[in-house]
Amino acid sequence: MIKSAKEAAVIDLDLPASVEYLVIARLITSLVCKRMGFSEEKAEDTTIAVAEACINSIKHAYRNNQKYVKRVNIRYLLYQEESTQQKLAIVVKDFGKGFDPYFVQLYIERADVERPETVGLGIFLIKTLMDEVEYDSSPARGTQLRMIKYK
Amino acid sequence: MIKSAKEAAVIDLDLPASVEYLVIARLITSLVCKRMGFSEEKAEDTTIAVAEACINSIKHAYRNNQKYVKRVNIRYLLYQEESTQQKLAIVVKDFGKGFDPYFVQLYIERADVERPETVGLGIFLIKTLMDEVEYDSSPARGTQLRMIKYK
Amino acid sequence: MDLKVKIEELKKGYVLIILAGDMDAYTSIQFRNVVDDLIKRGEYKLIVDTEEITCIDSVGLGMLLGALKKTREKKGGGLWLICNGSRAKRFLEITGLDKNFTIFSDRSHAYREL
Amino acid sequence: MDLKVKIEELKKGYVLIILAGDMDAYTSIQFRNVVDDLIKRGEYKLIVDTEEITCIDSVGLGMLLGALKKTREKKGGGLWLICNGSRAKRFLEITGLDKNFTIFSDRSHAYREL
Ligand SMILES: Nc1ncnc2c1ncn2[C@@H]1O[C@H](COP(=O)(O)OP(=O)(O)O)[C@@H](O)[C@H]1O
Ligand SMILES: Nc1ncnc2c1ncn2[C@@H]1O[C@H](COP(=O)(O)OP(=O)(O)O)[C@@H](O)[C@H]1O
Repeated sequence: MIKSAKEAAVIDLDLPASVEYLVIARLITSLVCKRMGFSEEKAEDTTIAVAEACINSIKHAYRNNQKYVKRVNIRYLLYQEESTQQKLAIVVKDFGKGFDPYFVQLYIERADVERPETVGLGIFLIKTLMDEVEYDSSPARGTQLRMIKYK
Repeated sequence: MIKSAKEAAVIDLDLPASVEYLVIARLITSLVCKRMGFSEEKAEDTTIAVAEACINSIKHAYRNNQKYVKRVNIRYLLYQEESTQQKLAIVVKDFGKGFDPYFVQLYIERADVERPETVGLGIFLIKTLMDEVEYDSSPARGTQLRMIKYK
Repeated sequence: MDLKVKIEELKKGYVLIILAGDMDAYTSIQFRNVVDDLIKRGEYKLIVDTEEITCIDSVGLGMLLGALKKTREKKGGGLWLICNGSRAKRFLEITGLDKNFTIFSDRSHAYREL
Repeated sequence: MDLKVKIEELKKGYVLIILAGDMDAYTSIQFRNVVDDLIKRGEYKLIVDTEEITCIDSVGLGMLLGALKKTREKKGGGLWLICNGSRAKRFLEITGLDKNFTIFSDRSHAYREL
């Protein structure tokens, strides 16, 4: 349970890491975007990005390993103060095997849409659709993806 | 984050205790009910009950007190094994002032729909619409409401 | 997730309030404000069309009850509901509060009877 | 939250697959199964109407690409998309993958051109 962040309203969602529950992540995201007063396009972009982040946690984080608690955790931070640039920060977290942030950079730069069968579509989409994207990943702690969309 | 319950899929939602976010609680509840394969009527009943539980936490739990962290926590436990009676258990929790469970019993029995201005509509609805309802409340820990709806 | 409140005249002297969307603890205050305004302006024969309400809770219902009470305090005042297959109807039945209201199945029904 | 897959014949030799609802990591396997079945039965000229897709993700898109590949491996085979204002269209554009497909704006357009 969260310790309120003074400037932001916080919503936490914690789901089984299974494609069955993607629809819930999408729906909450689009509701939160509506609450933020986002345009339809920004809401759709944000929803796609969150879905892709969850898909990655489901597909990659817990692959070939029974010992993990297979969960995906999504935190929404709604910064709605009128005086500042309003924004929605979203943190998608898993507790899986993690991956090397060095490669994240590669995936982002490559964005190999010419050969979509190869890796890179998920992170490319996230990077393209969100205003700020930051990966923090390590084998010990899993992956934490922090993204921001400005209103 | 949760410790998976072997027999049930667990979904956790943690919201600010504010009417603004009721719509999120309702939407997730109705999605979860769909996932359970509930009939429309059962889904609607369950959604109303969760909303009323949240309303009580918002209206009563944190009244007149600044020191509480004003959150409402909803846990869904989806028991979907084919071999047993399928059911959805929902725990709505707040960290507010609590109230005497003795009175809960009164509210439930009275269900005073003739004088709706008096207390009793929320708990009456929850009790009427859900198959099992159990309150656990104390000033020290707030209120925890556990409800079950069978498929 | 929003409540839309529209006002029309159904019949001389009667104001029709059309509610659409969520009538919940967050939104229903809008309805109360509209009712308070109408009463201030001397309109207290109110017909509320609930057919387009997609969701209602105890607070929304409380607002309807409050409006009923306020209009009845006025001479000749009252509040009538139009509800047929709506969520509001079911909610009223579950709570047993349907007995407190005069309910019409549609607008023409209300028009004829009032 | 569901994907509906309907099959019709648009034109002799061409199978029209109409997708409606969510084409995501959970549901899109259904589409793949339908395509695999069709190919097994010797149908590999497929037109996919994406207009009623309400949501698509990288996995759903991957299924479309996979189907494209499988049909093209057959002599005379192929996969054509109908998408105009749909979510799928936008998704294809963002990813730049629209270039991989022949896209028609509606069914009669596809009928005329094929
Ligand atoms: N949450 C995660 N946990 C572990 N590995 C990840 C995670 N997210 C991404 N990755 C790694 O980054 C690579 C690129 O991801 P992405 O761009 O989404 O493409 P794809 O999923 O198609 O491989 C993945 O193949 C995977 O190795
Ligand atoms: N979560 C809660 N925290 C503290 N008190 C509560 C809570 N839920 C219910 N109560 C108490 O129980 C009473 C009955 O609740 P309810 O039946 O919902 O009717 P109402 O909300 O209209 O009073 C409330 O007035 C309140 O005193």
